[in-house]
Amino acid sequence: MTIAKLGYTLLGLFIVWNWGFLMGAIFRKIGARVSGRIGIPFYQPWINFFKSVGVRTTITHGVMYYLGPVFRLTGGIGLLFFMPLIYTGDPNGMWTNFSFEGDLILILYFQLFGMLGMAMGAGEGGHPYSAMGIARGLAQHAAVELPLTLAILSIAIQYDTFSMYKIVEAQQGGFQNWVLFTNPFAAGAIILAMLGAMGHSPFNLVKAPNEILIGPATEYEGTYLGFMQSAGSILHVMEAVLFMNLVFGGATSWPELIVKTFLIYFWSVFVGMVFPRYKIEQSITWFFKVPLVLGVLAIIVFSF
Amino acid sequence: MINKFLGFEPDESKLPSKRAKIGAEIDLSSQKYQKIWLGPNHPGVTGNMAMELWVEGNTVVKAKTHVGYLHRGFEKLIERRLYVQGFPTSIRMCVAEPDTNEYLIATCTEQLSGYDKEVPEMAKWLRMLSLEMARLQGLLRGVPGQGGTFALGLGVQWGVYLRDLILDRFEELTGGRVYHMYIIPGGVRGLLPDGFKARLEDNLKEIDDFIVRIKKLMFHNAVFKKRAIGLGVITPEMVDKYGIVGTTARASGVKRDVRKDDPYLYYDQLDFDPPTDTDGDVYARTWVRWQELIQTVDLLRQIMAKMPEKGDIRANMPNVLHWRIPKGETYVRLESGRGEYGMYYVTDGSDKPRRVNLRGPSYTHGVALLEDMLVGADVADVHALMVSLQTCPPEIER
Amino acid sequence: MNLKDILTPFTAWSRVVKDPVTIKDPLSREGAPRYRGFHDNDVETCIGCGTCEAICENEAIDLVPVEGIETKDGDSGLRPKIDYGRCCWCALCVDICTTNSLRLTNEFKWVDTDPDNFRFIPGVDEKDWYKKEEGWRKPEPNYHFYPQERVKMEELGPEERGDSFIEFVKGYSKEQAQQEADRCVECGICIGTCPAHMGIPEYIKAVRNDDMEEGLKILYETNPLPEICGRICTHKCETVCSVGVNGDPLSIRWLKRYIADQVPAEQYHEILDTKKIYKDDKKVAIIGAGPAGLSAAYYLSLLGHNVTIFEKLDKPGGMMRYGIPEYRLPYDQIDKDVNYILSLGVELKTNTTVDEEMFKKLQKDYDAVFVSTGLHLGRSTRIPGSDHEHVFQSIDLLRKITAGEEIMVPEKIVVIGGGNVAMDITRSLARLQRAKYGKVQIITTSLESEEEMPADREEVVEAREEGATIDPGWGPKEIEIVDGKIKGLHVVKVLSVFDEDHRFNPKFDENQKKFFEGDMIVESIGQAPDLSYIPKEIDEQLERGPRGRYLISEYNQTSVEWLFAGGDIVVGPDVIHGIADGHKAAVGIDNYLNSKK
Amino acid sequence: MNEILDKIKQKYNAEDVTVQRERLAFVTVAKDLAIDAVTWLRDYEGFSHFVMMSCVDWMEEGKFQLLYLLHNPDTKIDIGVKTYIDRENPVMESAHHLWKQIWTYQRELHEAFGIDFPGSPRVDENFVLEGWDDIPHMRREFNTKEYSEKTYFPRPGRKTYDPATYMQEKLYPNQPVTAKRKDNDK
Amino acid sequence: MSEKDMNSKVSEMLARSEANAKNSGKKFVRPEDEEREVVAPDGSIIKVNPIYDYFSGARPEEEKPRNGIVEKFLNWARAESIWVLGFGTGCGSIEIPPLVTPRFDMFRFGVQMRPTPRQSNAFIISGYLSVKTLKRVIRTYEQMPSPKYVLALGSCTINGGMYYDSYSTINRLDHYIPVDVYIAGCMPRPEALLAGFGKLKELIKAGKAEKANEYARNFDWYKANQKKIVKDWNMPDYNW
Repeated sequence: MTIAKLGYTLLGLFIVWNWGFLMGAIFRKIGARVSGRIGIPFYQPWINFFKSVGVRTTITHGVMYYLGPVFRLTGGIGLLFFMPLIYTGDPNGMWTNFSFEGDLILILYFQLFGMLGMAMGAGEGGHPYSAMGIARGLAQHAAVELPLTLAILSIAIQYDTFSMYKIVEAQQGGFQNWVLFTNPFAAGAIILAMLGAMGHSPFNLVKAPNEILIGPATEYEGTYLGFMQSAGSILHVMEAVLFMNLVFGGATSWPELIVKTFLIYFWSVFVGMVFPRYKIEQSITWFFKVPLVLGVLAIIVFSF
Repeated sequence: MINKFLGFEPDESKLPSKRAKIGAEIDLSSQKYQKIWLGPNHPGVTGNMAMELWVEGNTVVKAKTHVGYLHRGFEKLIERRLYVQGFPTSIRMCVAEPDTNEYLIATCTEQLSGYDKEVPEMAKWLRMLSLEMARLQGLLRGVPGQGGTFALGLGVQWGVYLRDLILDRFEELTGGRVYHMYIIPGGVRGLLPDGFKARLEDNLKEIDDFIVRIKKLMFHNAVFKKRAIGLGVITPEMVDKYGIVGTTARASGVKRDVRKDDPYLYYDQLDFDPPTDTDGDVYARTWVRWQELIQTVDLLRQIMAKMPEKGDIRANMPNVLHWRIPKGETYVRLESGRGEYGMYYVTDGSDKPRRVNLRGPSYTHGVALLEDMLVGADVADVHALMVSLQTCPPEIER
Repeated sequence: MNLKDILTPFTAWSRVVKDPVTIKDPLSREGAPRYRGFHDNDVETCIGCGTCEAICENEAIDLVPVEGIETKDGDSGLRPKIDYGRCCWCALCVDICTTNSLRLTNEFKWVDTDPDNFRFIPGVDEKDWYKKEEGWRKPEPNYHFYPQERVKMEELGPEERGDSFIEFVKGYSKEQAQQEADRCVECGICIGTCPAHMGIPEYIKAVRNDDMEEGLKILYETNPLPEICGRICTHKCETVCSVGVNGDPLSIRWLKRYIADQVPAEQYHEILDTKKIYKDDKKVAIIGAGPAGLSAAYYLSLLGHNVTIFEKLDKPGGMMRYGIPEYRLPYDQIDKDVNYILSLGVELKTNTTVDEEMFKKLQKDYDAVFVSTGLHLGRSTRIPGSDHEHVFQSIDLLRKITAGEEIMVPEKIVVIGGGNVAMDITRSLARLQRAKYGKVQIITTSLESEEEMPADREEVVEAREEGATIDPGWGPKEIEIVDGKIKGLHVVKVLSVFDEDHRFNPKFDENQKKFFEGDMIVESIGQAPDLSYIPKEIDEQLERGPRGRYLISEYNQTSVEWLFAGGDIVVGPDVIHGIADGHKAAVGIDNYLNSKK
Repeated sequence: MNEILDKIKQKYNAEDVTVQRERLAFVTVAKDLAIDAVTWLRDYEGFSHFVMMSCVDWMEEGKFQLLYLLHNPDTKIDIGVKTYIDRENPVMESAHHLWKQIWTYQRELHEAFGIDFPGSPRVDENFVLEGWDDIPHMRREFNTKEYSEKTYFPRPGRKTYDPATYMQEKLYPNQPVTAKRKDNDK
Repeated sequence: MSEKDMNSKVSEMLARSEANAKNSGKKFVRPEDEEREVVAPDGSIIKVNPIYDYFSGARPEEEKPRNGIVEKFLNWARAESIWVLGFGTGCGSIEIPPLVTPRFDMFRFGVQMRPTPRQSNAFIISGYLSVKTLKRVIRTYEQMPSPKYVLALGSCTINGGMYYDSYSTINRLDHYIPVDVYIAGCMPRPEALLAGFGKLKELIKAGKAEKANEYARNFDWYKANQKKIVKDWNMPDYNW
């Protein structure tokens, strides 16, 4: 059973990886279309990945530098391993992966894990821009984490569980049962925090390509970069899955997952396309203003 | 000191210590500050220049600009070229708006040789047309470019597309896409092609549409406002102190426009009023440029309506191969998209100029003003400040 | 932060439903019709003048020889080769191109891995963009990099000049000369065509710089008779002038005259630095004080040899004095040039006819002899009646006019001939007629049609202005003589003068006839040399060429090593050829004398 | 225009006054009076806009000509205050206290012509060049083409022919060439 | 501490350690950093001091392509995914914005801009290079991972272009870094640039774009050429 489950999880990982690439390409195409361009071919991310893997030179800044992308990938994979992808009605069924009671806390941790990995690698890289980028990244992540955690706690209080599976289960039976409608404050906080977590404008100052040269990843090239791209695509999908599970009722089938993650991700692109980015302190202030208030409200509403 | 004998007391309050240092003294060994370099290999820096920044966290405490990465020694090169040969060379001095250089070097030679009266009327109108088109293409890059500095890339995408359309018109009119080499001493190098006006009008209509869209995208954008308002304020007092010109000065409420102050060509026949603002911050500067975009489109329409259909394009000039200009010196200026753009031209009676010196707005904006303005700014704003001053490095170092 | 500011930017998303504006196939997109792309050159029209090279501020253009293109008069045989490692596509080379052969096509894509490939000869090296019609060409209208029209030379009007023999061309003023000199593009195509290979661009440059001393020095390097040449040279240079391909050619002749006119005769020695010339003991005899003789004398004396000129007539100058009327070439100007040459220590013996005996004596007494006796015998048409006493040779009449002898000037005159000499005699006689009768009745006819007439265009125009009738295209048939008096000339229409092989072979249409009334006929159809003074035994040793002329080496040495020949007797009737011959002969004689030591 | 020129003439012994255009004039002032004249123009005559500072190398006369070009935004008049300094020992009083951008000009002129402005900030720092070891590059005696050929070795293999000499050689192979030769390898 | 003080301190330190090394009789440099003489391809002998001459610390090494179909597949991937470094070195950089914007849109051909040299594999030298920029260009080029490609735009890179007589700009780029593709023009139009990318793709797919290895192989020759003109070899105090 466990072996079969592992198999399904790995298959899920493979699907998510590919879907992440495809989704990235589609969003770049949509963005291009808003600009009036044709945009990249939809298979471009795969080519980019193979090309990156095929780079001959490897530079190193020490062991931690290697581990940066690995940690980031671990963050993504960890999210996938302990989060149900598709609700099947069976808590131990396929596609529920290794979800268990209390996995919500682990997931919150894994969500941060990728950023910590980046921090490690970037710090080891020694480039001032990576240091600057990661400092901003961690600061923003902290600011995002607070309203997000509050909102998740509110949901946990609402359903009285720390199991992702149960939260999804509770939302089944029609969209009126989604947290979006049953707990609008938490949903609001999560939807806004999502903007920060997804790393699009106005909250993409971690990378800021024309300011601090892609930030933490400045020094990464070749295979590391390929790994990072993979990790990024997995993380993006998994974050979308996380928010889908938390707020939008989870998915009961792969098509539903694909549609929902797409739409969730689209939200950050939709905003990011037309807004410039905040400076780091503006960004933090913003998260401490709107989403935090919503998160606190969500807690208050369900605590009392 | 002589002034004292003459009975004039210089205003001492305006005289800081003569041994004043520029910028703060930063002791890097205190470990309080980090030093970072922006550029020259940096996609955000305008052109190819470097900023050496001492930062405390994200705040710049001292800044130094480093130029010279694009130095080609134009002024030296033009000294060993004939007058007519100088003009293709001069264009490259500033890539963003090359026609201004053409106009300056042509007018300087004409004024010194006395041919400025003989430039045909048609040529003058065509010169105006190409200058205004150059301003338009510069603004189409510049106005959304300010949004681009804050990572609002969408406007840049639209703007550069429309700029390309104007470049197509340039290509039709002048035969060149970026380097037009159109305004030659004595006149211009071609009449309007057939159907040019109609095609330009089509483009202008598209630009009209763009002007509205860019307003919605940038000037009614909460985040853009948050970033730009109050950033890099230039007070009216600073304008004279730093030699600030053009839209940058106008955004601070100081109305400086060479087209009005010292009208050249037929600008006195056109109906326009340079836009101004009072805030002097990045938002105001961008806003003034956006208004100027509207105005430029209007000016182009006026020019097209007023210009004659046919006419001579070049005055009867001596053989360019051994054209000599008597000894003299002059300073010619014009209003480029970035402000007063001038050229000091000295001849010594030979067939080559003695000295050519360009006065570009970037020279004053991009070094002294920028360095002072960056102190206390956020690292994230460095790029935005640079673009808001319309720094063009090749014009600083030439 | 108000709600409007948050919501308005989202309107940008409306673009997502519109089609992209991207160019679908950018690689096959054409440049604009005026686009300055890659070069093309029409090698047939190009003359290789090199103005493109001169104006290129990047030194991107080289002139290189091209296989299959011959160097000939008016075409250097060189073609521009462009280095695309230098070019900046300013198209100044196109704008200044004298022949309008260079252009830019609107092709602009050239990608290569080898940087050395970016050099090519437009129009010669195979490139696929030549077929493109569009691209940058010289702009229209009134767009010239050098003035197209020559500066008008001030002349006396026909009324004023028709009365007398005073010089009617006034010469340039300083401003005019500089303005005209300014038009020169300094290509140097003219140098090869000028028989004397004068440094034309350089002396024009001297005019531009107002440096007459320098100009005079350059003139005397190759031509010791600038005053004369500046007036009556046949200016072959102007026919090949690259400025003249589109527009008027430069008036090179008048500029030469301008330089010579500006310098007073007294300053020549100082400027040309000929005050002290070391003389050796070599002696050279020159027979004939025409342009060739004088020129040889000048250069020989500069080389330090002792020169003696023998002249049959009483004044030096030869055909220049006795063949060319004074209104074209005033005698004082001849004297100015000749006197300067004589002042270098050249001995001149006028009124000395060299005959066979004397010639032998010369051979004995002198180290070398230069023969330049010119063409002083007129050719006759040999038509019936041409042996009448009132049928004259123009050359004899001109000599007489110069010598001040009385000649017959009847009321009606017919001149046969279409060359410059015919024009000279026509105009001289017209002046005399006007002086005598107050009106001009002179008809000049020639075999050649108006277009083919060898005379200079302006000569014909001016002759007409002065009242002469020029009626070309008629072949003389017979001179009608009634009662021993000439009544006139019968002519028939000429269909063609030359056959397909460009040989002289006139064809007539006997049905079209005309009759020119006249009391006197002047024949001016060519001249012949009189070489009777050369002894038989020497004459036999001399090799002759196809038309009976002596064969000479490139330094004018005949097959008899001490004998040099030059001027009209070996090359066509032309002052500048004579001068060039004299110069070459001087070099040849010098070489010969040095080798003899 | 004339009024202000008269004043300058009176106060600062200005010579060589040329009115180039209606509203542009150049005056020459002695070296030690130049900065004072500029200060006076700025503080009392309203020439508050500093247009540019420039230097011309009159090598033949052994002088550098410095130019301070001022603009009066009210009357729209430009006045160029010129002064000549010795080429052998080029030192000029610094004017960086008058306008903020002047130190940049002085830094450039220091590098380009070797003129010293004692007291001007950062005047010894490189402006556009790095590791320059030749004479100041804008001086007239510096031959940039020679330097470029010597230093950056252009791509070899180019040869050009002068039409005049080439024609003579081709058409008259055995005669001396009279045209001046311009042939050179590039 | 000012820059001058820093530099003098550094040189002081170097001098001290050198003296120490002399005293102890031991070399203080690693063997690969020792000064040595090498023979350039054209036969000339070049002195090399790795400590001062190499930006990358060690000399670049030739990295052999893999065998057979793997390399072919990778070459295809490299050709279809060209990442261009966003370093506007000359006036050609004015034609880059049209390429990344709607009109010409090079993204559809798999070409995109990257901000950092570590992540780019194509370097557009957009025209003239002043010596000051050349120094940075060499450093940036050496930072880029192999395989890397160089596109040279315009006349200036071929034979000096307009600035053939300038004291500040180099005349031929191939003396300093190897160039894969030259594009004629001044400036080359965006279309010409796209044609250049097309040519580069062909070369990569054919396995002919191995100039990075050529640079490594002829490293000393390139270094010698660079050393001839870059006189002030020390970088400013970049601390990375």
